[in-house]
Amino acid sequence: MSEVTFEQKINMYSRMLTIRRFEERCNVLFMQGRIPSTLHLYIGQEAVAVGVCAHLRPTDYVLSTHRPHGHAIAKGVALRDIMAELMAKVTGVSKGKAGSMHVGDIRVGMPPAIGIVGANTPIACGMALAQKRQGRDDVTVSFFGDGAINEGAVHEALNMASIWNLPVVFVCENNLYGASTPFGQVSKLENVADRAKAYGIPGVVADGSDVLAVHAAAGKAIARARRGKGPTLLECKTYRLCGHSRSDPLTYRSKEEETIWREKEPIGRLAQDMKAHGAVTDADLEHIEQEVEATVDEAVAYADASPYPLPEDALRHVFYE
Amino acid sequence: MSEVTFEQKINMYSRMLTIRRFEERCNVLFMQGRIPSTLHLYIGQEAVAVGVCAHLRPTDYVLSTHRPHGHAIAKGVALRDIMAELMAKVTGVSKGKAGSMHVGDIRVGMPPAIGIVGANTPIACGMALAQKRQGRDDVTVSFFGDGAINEGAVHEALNMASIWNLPVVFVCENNLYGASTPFGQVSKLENVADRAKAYGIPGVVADGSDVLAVHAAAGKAIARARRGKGPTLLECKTYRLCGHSRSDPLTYRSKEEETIWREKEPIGRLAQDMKAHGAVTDADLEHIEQEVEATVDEAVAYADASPYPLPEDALRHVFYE
Amino acid sequence: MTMMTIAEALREGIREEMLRDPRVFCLGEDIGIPGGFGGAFTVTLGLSDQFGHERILDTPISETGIAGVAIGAAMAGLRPIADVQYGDFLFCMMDQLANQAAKMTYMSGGTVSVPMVMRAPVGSTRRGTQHAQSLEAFFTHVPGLKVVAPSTAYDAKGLLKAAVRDDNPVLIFEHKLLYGSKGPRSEKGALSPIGEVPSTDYVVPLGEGIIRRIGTDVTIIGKLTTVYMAMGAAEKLAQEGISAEVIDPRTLVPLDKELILNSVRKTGRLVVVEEDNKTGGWAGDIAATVAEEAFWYLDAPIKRVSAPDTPPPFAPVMEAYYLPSVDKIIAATKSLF
Amino acid sequence: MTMMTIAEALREGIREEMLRDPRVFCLGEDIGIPGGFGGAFTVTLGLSDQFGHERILDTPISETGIAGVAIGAAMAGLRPIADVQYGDFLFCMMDQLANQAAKMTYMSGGTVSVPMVMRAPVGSTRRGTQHAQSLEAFFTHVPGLKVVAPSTAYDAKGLLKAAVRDDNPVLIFEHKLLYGSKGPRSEKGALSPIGEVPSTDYVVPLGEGIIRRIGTDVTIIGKLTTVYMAMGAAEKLAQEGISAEVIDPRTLVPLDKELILNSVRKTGRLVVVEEDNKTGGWAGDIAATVAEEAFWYLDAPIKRVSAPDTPPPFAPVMEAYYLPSVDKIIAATKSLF
Ligand SMILES: Cc1ncc(C[n+]2csc(CCOP(=O)(O)OP(=O)(O)O)c2C)c(N)n1
Ligand SMILES: Cc1ncc(C[n+]2csc(CCOP(=O)(O)OP(=O)(O)O)c2C)c(N)n1
Ligand SMILES: [Mg+2]
Ligand SMILES: [Mg+2]
Repeated sequence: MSEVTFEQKINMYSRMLTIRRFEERCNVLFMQGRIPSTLHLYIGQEAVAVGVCAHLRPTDYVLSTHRPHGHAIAKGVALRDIMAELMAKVTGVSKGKAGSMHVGDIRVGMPPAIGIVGANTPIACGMALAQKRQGRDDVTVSFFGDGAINEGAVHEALNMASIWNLPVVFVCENNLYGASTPFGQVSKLENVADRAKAYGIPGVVADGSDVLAVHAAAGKAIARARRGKGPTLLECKTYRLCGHSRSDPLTYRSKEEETIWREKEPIGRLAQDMKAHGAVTDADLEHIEQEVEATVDEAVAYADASPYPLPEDALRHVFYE
Repeated sequence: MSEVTFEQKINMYSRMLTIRRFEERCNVLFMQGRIPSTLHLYIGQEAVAVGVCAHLRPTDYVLSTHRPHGHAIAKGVALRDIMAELMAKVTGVSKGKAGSMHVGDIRVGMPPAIGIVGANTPIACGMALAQKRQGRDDVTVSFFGDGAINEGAVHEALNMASIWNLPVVFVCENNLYGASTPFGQVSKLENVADRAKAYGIPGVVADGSDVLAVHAAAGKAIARARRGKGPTLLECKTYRLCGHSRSDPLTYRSKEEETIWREKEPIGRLAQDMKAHGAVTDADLEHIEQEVEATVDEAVAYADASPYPLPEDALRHVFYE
Repeated sequence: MTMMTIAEALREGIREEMLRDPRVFCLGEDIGIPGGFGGAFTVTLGLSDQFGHERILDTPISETGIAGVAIGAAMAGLRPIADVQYGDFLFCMMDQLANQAAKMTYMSGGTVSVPMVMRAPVGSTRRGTQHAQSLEAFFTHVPGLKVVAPSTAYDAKGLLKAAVRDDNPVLIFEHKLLYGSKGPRSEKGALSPIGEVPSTDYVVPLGEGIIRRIGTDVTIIGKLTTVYMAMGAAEKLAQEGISAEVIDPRTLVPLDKELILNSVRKTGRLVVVEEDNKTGGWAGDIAATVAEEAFWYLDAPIKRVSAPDTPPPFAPVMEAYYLPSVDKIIAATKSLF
Repeated sequence: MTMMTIAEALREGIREEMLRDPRVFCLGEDIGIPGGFGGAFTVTLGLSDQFGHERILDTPISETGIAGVAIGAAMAGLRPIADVQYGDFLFCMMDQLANQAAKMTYMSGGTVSVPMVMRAPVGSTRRGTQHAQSLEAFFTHVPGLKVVAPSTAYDAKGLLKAAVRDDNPVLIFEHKLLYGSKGPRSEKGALSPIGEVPSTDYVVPLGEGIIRRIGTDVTIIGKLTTVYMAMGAAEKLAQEGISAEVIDPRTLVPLDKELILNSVRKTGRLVVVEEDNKTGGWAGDIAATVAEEAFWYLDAPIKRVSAPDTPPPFAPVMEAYYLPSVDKIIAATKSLF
């Protein structure tokens, strides 16, 4: 693995910040009732999506979950298309048909995110199988949580990826909880990655709060997959600094735990790193901040100005036209 | 583990022979059209059912598969009740409603066998959970094949048994094939037992053609479960010396492979062992043979003499009465 | 008598059954975590404090496993009440419910019982395709399962208690907009079926429907939220001189068929309303039954007011178009005169 | 033109599509193992010799995985034909089919297509509860899925080819007693729908039903095996002076509704026959549609000849009681006159 360049760091920083600011705005809009439904925010986990997706091309695929905004932004789905979807506008990436839990844009290699826990993993295998058959050296990344690892679908998928040597990287974001349930209560193993042993594939643990660590580990796994060497189960230890969904009071976690993780928070951490290396100044960061805010503002303005779908649009796209 | 007594050996021998002769008879009756439907025979695998079930009480549970005759006989379901069921008679253990794939008798701790591959494993967890809650030191044994290990249901069950320390023993009969598919083609690991590592529970391999080896390994796993120490995944390497179902021409296996396993065949092997130790004579074995034949004859005669259900019996027992 | 929401009524029903019978226990995702949600819609909130974590059992996210454990525990003498966070996830445990739970008694020739309850929230609440479906029709089509769908707090508690005491697998479909869950788990657009619930022990027997409003000109059948829509429509229709009888079957399997047939024999007209997709829906089955068994009493076609054959859309404008409504019921009813 | 069984016709259809389009491939359990079965009912027998194991892909016993892989491969540009050994196992992959395959296009706002085929054998053949169910109704109720049910060799090949070329997920339900599989995989009690099958390229478009027999007094609709029963009944009824029109919809979704409605408008009577359980079955949905849209043309109640609401029983005497038959259709039809 070659060293991460300064430019790459800046890109990753800016991407992580974009996710953070975008979602903070989502939260406000949700509170204001301008985003209907529910919302699963990614705040605190940005390093995982960004560190992984930094390696991906548009012809690579990313499959996501009920918590997809970070993956979508990292994979290159346009902010305005996401925001319009969340606000149920016809300009949304799914024309307002799908909402937050299914964000994705196939034009940049991300099909609609899947809200059924674990269910994206066999689909990821199918996409990877197609990539392999088509002679592409592309890969598919399946993101899922620590809670998902106990779903039967994930087991079947890991095994199929293993026996067929598929170019798929399974990225488990272990944020310590599946909804309110601590991981330690639903698994005897401490590390999700150790489950890889059951399939004879590599299992790797990375510090999911450190985008550089994620970037390095993901880089290896993705390169391995591109070389035809098969799948990896990459576990990123991380933490969501927000509630599980809409107004989760977070009463099942301790404040101490939250504090520890808040200190490890990935965006500040990369800023520290870059500043320590003298690569950036506070002014540089402030500049990025402003750029990011502007793109988020633009996305909200676009979504705001967009019309709602027609009621009878509901009838379209049941079948492919 | 205490030594196996001579009496235990004789019992296991006689039980294995009963399964063998019963099924050979089934095969004839099937060819004659007196058993309708399909038939999955257990010929060659008898040591597994018998070695495991020798440790069980009527209050222990056994859950089985599409290939259940051996497990049923080993658990103590009456031969005549099984035969009558196979011949679709109203005296059958399920009153002719279920047939070969669902043999079981709850009165001896065996619910109807389940024909959906892998599906008995979470049910086994539920039964074991009940045993534990009720303060019984009983156990539940779930039998399934090498093919089943790739089902999502099995994964979910193994994990639940692990985290809740349930008194369940998962016995995987690795007969090298799932229908026509070689195990090596659907798993990267050589041993099913190694999958246990993903759940932090013991995984054990036993020689499934040697009833004494199975007996010893199962004894440990069952005693462990009774002591509240939790589940074990016990893999018994075995081979079916017959087709997968009804008239399988077995053209997907080599004659050489069959010959190797025919030589390891469990019934002759135990006979050899007992004769070598001078414990039995050919005459003793012949005596057992005659006894077994008589019980099989009796079962067939009983089934033959039994009436068919009334057509409208189909309507009963949809709900518990 | 206390005034309760459906979420509270279900909670009380569970509490009473757990106190009455030590074999009863709950299992599901996030149902008993200290400081947690009490299930996706607060139904089990607080119960783990009272009964402990053995009897309010938090599970991994393993729907097949949850159903299988409930089945096995029921077969071995316990009385599980299992829980799925959204009805849509029943598809993940479909084999266990349709092939195992439903058929175990039959496969055993009547010797094994599976006294389990599976609770599942259904209905469209702006969460889109995978968190908004109505699942009832899939399960009424599986012989061996009983299916209930309470629309009031009184019925919710009474049916839950009857379900727990039944020796067969019973699915309870609960509508998200009817729970009346409070605080952070409350739902936008919720109806408020707060009602009087006796604190004494009572059951609503499975298989007994109820006439919610007596009428003479047309029978309108609803379930869950559509009972309320039917009532609303009936009121407005009355102002226009049409007297509608509103029936809430409460239990879908076994169905109180005679109640429905007798009503149609009286009114001669039938509108069946449900939130589910039209093709293959439960409403069609009611229509078919009436077209077969009360045909000679019919004065007009049988109308279904159902969702169109699309996944549940997310955007509120499309969702409103998709869902049945008082106005749609009125229009359908009037078309019969 | 060659005479073929349905198993052969499906095999030819698959072969032709695989030759025509390199994106087409098959996946499933035991479909391509050398010396093996060619799937549970010989449909893919020999194809792995011709196309190799990459394109006739043997899978682990992982139904969720199989469906998921088919979905993903379809989304990424291939054209999978997946296979389940018995339709009953579709419940194991229900989430993938009902929540994922069916909704992907909708969730993507119409930008993603899932051109996959899922083949599933259905019907009662003395194997009892878990290997004998009819699954059609469950899937006709899922918007986003197309559903076909061929009853002849001609249709089997033509519908399969149309399904492969369709850009949506298509389920093909094949009846075990209609395959005409030979040798060790032949079925007791099988019908022999050997028929002429063109060796030229043709498709039977999805959504076109067919009138199998023209009549004036009553419309009888069947699918799969019950088409043959309906034909048998029609012949006998003719001897008694009742002229029955027999319709085979061939595709259940999209349904050729006009063909059915026009027939009923002409005959004024309708009998719908299927092997599935009555409550919640497909037959009820057809009845409901007619009771809604052609009510004024009806001269008699709409009859369903379906299986009772029990799991499929094993014993042949009970199975015969459970299944529809020529005699039952005749009795139901006569009751309308
Ligand atoms: C099959 C299924 N079961 C349950 C749910 C409800 N649910 C949504 S998110 C969630 C927790 C998921 O935990 P994890 O996989 O760790 O992801 P995280 O939310 O932590 O990102 C649950 C239980 C679901 N969406 N799908
Ligand atoms: C869920 C499911 N998928 C497929 C089948 C069809 N089937 C029956 S037995 C069998 C092979 C099972 O192999 P294994 O688990 O090794 O058991 P064995 O037959 O070798 O005893 C298959 C594929 C089934 N019954 N259930
Ligand atoms: Mg998590
Ligand atoms: Mg095997």
